[in-house]
Amino acid sequence: MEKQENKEGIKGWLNPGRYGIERFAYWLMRLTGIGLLVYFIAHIYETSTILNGKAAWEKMLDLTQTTEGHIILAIVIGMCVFHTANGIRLMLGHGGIGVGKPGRPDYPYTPRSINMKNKLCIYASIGLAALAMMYGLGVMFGE
Amino acid sequence: MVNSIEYDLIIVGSGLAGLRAAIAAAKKSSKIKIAVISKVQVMRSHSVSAEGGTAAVLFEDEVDTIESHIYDTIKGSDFLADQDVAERLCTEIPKEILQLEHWGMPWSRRKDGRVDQRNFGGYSFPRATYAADKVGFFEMQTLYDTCQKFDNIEFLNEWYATSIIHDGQRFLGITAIELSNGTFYTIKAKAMIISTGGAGRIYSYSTYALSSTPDGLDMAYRAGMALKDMEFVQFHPTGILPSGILITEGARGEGGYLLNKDGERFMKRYAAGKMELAPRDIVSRAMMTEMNEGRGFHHETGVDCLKLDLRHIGDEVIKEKLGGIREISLKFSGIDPATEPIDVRPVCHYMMGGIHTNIDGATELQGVWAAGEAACNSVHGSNRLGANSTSECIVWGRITGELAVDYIQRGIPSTPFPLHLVDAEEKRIYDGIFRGRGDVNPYEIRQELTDTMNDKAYVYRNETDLTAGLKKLRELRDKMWKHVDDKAKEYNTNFTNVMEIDSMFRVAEVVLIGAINRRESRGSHARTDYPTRDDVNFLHHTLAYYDPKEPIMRKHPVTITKYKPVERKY
Amino acid sequence: MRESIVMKVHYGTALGAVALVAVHILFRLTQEFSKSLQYESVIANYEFLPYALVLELILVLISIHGFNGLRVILLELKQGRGYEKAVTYGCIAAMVAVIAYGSRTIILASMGMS
Amino acid sequence: MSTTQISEEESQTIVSSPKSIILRISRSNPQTGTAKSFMEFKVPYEKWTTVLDAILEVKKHFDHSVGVRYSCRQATCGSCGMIINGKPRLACFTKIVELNSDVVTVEPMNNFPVIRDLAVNFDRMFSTHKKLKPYIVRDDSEITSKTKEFLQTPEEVEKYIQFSSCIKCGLCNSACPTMATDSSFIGPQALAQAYRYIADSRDKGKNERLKIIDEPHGIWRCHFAGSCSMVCPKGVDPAMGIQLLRGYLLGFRR
Ligand SMILES: Cc1cc2nc3c(=O)[nH]c(=O)nc-3n(C[C@H](O)[C@H](O)[C@H](O)COP(=O)(O)OP(=O)(O)OC[C@H]3O[C@@H](n4cnc5c(N)ncnc54)[C@H](O)[C@@H]3O)c2cc1C
Ligand code: HEM
Ligand code: SF4
Ligand code: F3S
Ligand code: FES
Repeated sequence: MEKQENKEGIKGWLNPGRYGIERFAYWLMRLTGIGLLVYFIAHIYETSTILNGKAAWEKMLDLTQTTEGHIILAIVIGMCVFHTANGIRLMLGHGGIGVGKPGRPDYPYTPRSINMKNKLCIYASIGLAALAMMYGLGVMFGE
Repeated sequence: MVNSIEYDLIIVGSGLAGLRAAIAAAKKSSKIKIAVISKVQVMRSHSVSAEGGTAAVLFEDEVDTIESHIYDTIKGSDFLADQDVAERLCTEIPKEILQLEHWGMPWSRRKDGRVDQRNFGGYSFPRATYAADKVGFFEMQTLYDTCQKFDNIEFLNEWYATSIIHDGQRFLGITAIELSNGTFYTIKAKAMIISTGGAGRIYSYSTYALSSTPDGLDMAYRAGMALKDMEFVQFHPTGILPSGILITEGARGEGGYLLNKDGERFMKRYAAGKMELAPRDIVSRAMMTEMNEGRGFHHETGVDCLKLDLRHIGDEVIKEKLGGIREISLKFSGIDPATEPIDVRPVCHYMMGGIHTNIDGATELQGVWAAGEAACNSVHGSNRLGANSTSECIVWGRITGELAVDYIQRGIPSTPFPLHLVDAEEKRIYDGIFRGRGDVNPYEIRQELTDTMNDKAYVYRNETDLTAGLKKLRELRDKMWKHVDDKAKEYNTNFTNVMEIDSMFRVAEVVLIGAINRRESRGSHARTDYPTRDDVNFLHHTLAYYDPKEPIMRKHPVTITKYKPVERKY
Repeated sequence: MRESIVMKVHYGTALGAVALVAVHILFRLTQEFSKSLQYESVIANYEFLPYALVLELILVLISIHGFNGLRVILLELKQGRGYEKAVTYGCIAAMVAVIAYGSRTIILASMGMS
Repeated sequence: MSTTQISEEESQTIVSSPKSIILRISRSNPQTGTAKSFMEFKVPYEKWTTVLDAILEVKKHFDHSVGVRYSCRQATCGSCGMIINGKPRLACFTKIVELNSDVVTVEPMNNFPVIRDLAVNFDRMFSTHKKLKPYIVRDDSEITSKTKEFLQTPEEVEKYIQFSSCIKCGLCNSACPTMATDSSFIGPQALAQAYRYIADSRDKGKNERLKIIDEPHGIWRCHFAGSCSMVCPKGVDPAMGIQLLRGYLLGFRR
């Protein structure tokens, strides 16, 4: 079926070189969403060990409070910040805010929905995520 | 065994005329099964390229009158129009403009919210109803989208009709090929409307879509219907180089100038009253004269051209009202019309001639109507005014759609289907063309044929050129080009291309013979050897009937009601 | 259910989560990082009822949001009646399971059951 | 051999070109099971030569059997969408010189079933378009003898005119990431048309259309990736239309 329809398939989700930063944001949004979901489930499992007493909890801490653990946590912080910030941009966009006003297009056509405001928000989301990650790393390794 | 399907009404051609007919028929009866057949996908028909406007009298409450529209049309036609037909066009079209408006047409508006109109060549008032400069495109969209309301309209996208089947009196069906898989079909039906559009691709420098070949005309011609007035080919003054894409007359309607090498608005010498807004035949001749006398520019592609200057109109107006040609000019010539004049040259644009019909669009074969550019109901005579063609398509689309339904509803006695004709057609196209043999490249033959037409039957014509052209055409026709190298069934455009070329030969021949026979200059047909109009000998239409040897030419009277032919001056 | 209602819930839960996750993280930041992870302080947190309530809310909101997001991705990935049904119900089931499992921790911990 | 088709009244002038590119054309015929492969042709070009011109040059002189759809050659009919050097574009509206490359690769559009070579099947897009009621919905849309036009100011036209420029070329559907995997998604082309009619002051079909697009493979499967708008050759900006349309469903707009 897929073959017959000449669908691009999952690799068609990315293509930032072809379509620019908006497409990258789209893909990051997916990736961070899934990443967060995985972390979230893991986190619930992690915290559930508290019910098994201090020993179990500390065993879990030993497992997670490692360098790898901290790096993963930092990535999660980054993902969370990007997903949140970009999510807010998307929610506004989906409501029709910041996508431009309809009007006669003049050649050469530059779509109004692909605008600086949105691009800046995406860059800002990525920037914030990076900052948050650094801050997180600082907190976690800073002791 | 040949595959067979059945409808009540088939409409071949899905331009403005075909789609308007489909809606008229579907609206009249929801019980009638309608098929719209098109060799391109329905909404891609050539009509989308129409740019400038649709003529109609909308402001009778302000200045305009229908009477004036009628007279302008007849005068524009150099008095070869059938006057009752022109009257029908002008009285019917205002309603159609409103109907399109009600169906969602994005007409450009005046500040007060009413539909706006612009100036166009040959009219006494601004009468071209417009939607920026994409009139045909928006009309096609409106009609295509409105068709979606009706469940009894079926689109056969990319089906190539090859012949009309009849029993000598009455229409019975057609044969067609479904391009996506190459299946050959007979389509039986009670009535048919031919709206296959113009055939301007018999010229190589042409504003037409690449699909505007004469297959529809040829189909009717082979089936015994007459082609009328084919010698009248309109050359639009402003095609851009090198592609021949049109710069709409609306550009001059909005105030554009034509300039020669000396920066002079030369039209003052040819039509001082109307200047650039004289009818197209006059402007095109003026341009050819300017270039022939050495006052043209030399374009880098090697041909001469003149300049269309829009700079004084201003960037904002150009963007607002001429956005399409701005896009074309920027893209294809790298010229922004707001800062630089555009290179233009007269270009094949419209065929006044077509399948002979009466005022109702009925052809000589019972059950077949023709509408739009493929038809010749003689509304345009020897020269069409700009913006009157889309009007014609819409008006006769509706008329023929309704009449065809009436005809079907009256009931038609059933007759045995002449299967031998289907066999003969299958032989013609599969044995004669698909499995044909030869070593001459058909595409090169096509190029030579269209170049010959450009060379020998352009704006100015004369006996020597025309006969030389005819001779060349026959030589080309007899070469071994009728073969199809692509043997696949699926989407075989090589096959359809060769069939198109086959039809071009027959129709181009009629154009040339008609032009040779008409020893006068009238409207678009300008003979340097007979430079004046001759109402004594040539105030008649030309009919051409098919014969395997050579077309049989006849005369047909012009209907004159109120307006006696007078000298045509602007 | 109309897709618009599902998606409004998706956006709503996202907005709710923004607020609550902020609280959650700020709460953690009131203490030093490593200290905040110590068994006693975690238990103390759970036993502070308003905070436990916040945790429960976060759990519910993010589960709904996250699993609906997963459903969206899976729906776009492949189509077909059976598959789409399986995705929808699968996501609901997984969501319920995660909420139940998480709630167990919160309820038991906040009641001092450990 | 010349690429140009210019001819004039007096004589045909052939402009020969020293420049040429390698045109790589994707060939396939799924109905006979012929898998995709590329054929290469050396094609001369001028500064005005479009990719469509180059393909037709091949069809004319090197290989008649190239399957390609075209008609208007002026970017108004929507026939010639294809992937050119990796991006969905109109062949007749892409000049060779713009591509800045000695190799030009043309492939059929993604996310449409291939009929043959460069020609793809549009059936699904057309039927989706139909499903969204792309016409003025109101009781008095048929005229009577007393009808006057529905008044509409230039400002009101401005609200929908850009969406009305859609030539149904399908490039947007080919670019959209959702379309890359979701074969039931309505797609940007049809969604933009739903908005075009809703934004028209003459139309009264808003609620009907909103209902149709509000389904699991409807408007919600757009994630504002914006690729549709980037490839649209007519400035339609479907991404904007879709977000504005969604605004109605989310209660941001009335
Ligand atoms: C560039 C340009 C600009 C123009 N601008 C204006 C203007 O501003 N105002 C104006 O009034 N007029 C204008 N005209 C003229 C006008 O556009 C045309 O006369 C009109 O559109 C013709 O429409 P139609 O319905 O007759 O046929 P077309 O739109 O030409 O359609 C022909 C149909 O027939 C089908 N067909 C042909 N052969 C076959 C076959 N063998 N089997 C199946 N189907 C077949 C084709 O697929 C197509 O669907 C312009 C013309 C050109 C070339
Ligand atoms: C806290 C603030 C959050 C905000 C503002 C937010 C916002 C959003 C928005 C607006 C979308 C829709 C994107 C689209 O349709 O294009 C989305 C999708 C998604 N979210 Fe969140 N989210 C947040 C947190 C989370 C968390 C914590 C998770 C993980 C459990 C998560 C998982 C997902 C998933 C899996 C998707 C689907 C991805 C997609 O469709 O592209 N989100 N989010
Ligand atoms: S919206 Fe643009 S890209 Fe999409 S079909 Fe219409 S014209 Fe083509
Ligand atoms: S590319 Fe697709 S995701 Fe939306 S904005 Fe355009 S439809
Ligand atoms: S050929 Fe018509 S859009 Fe390219």
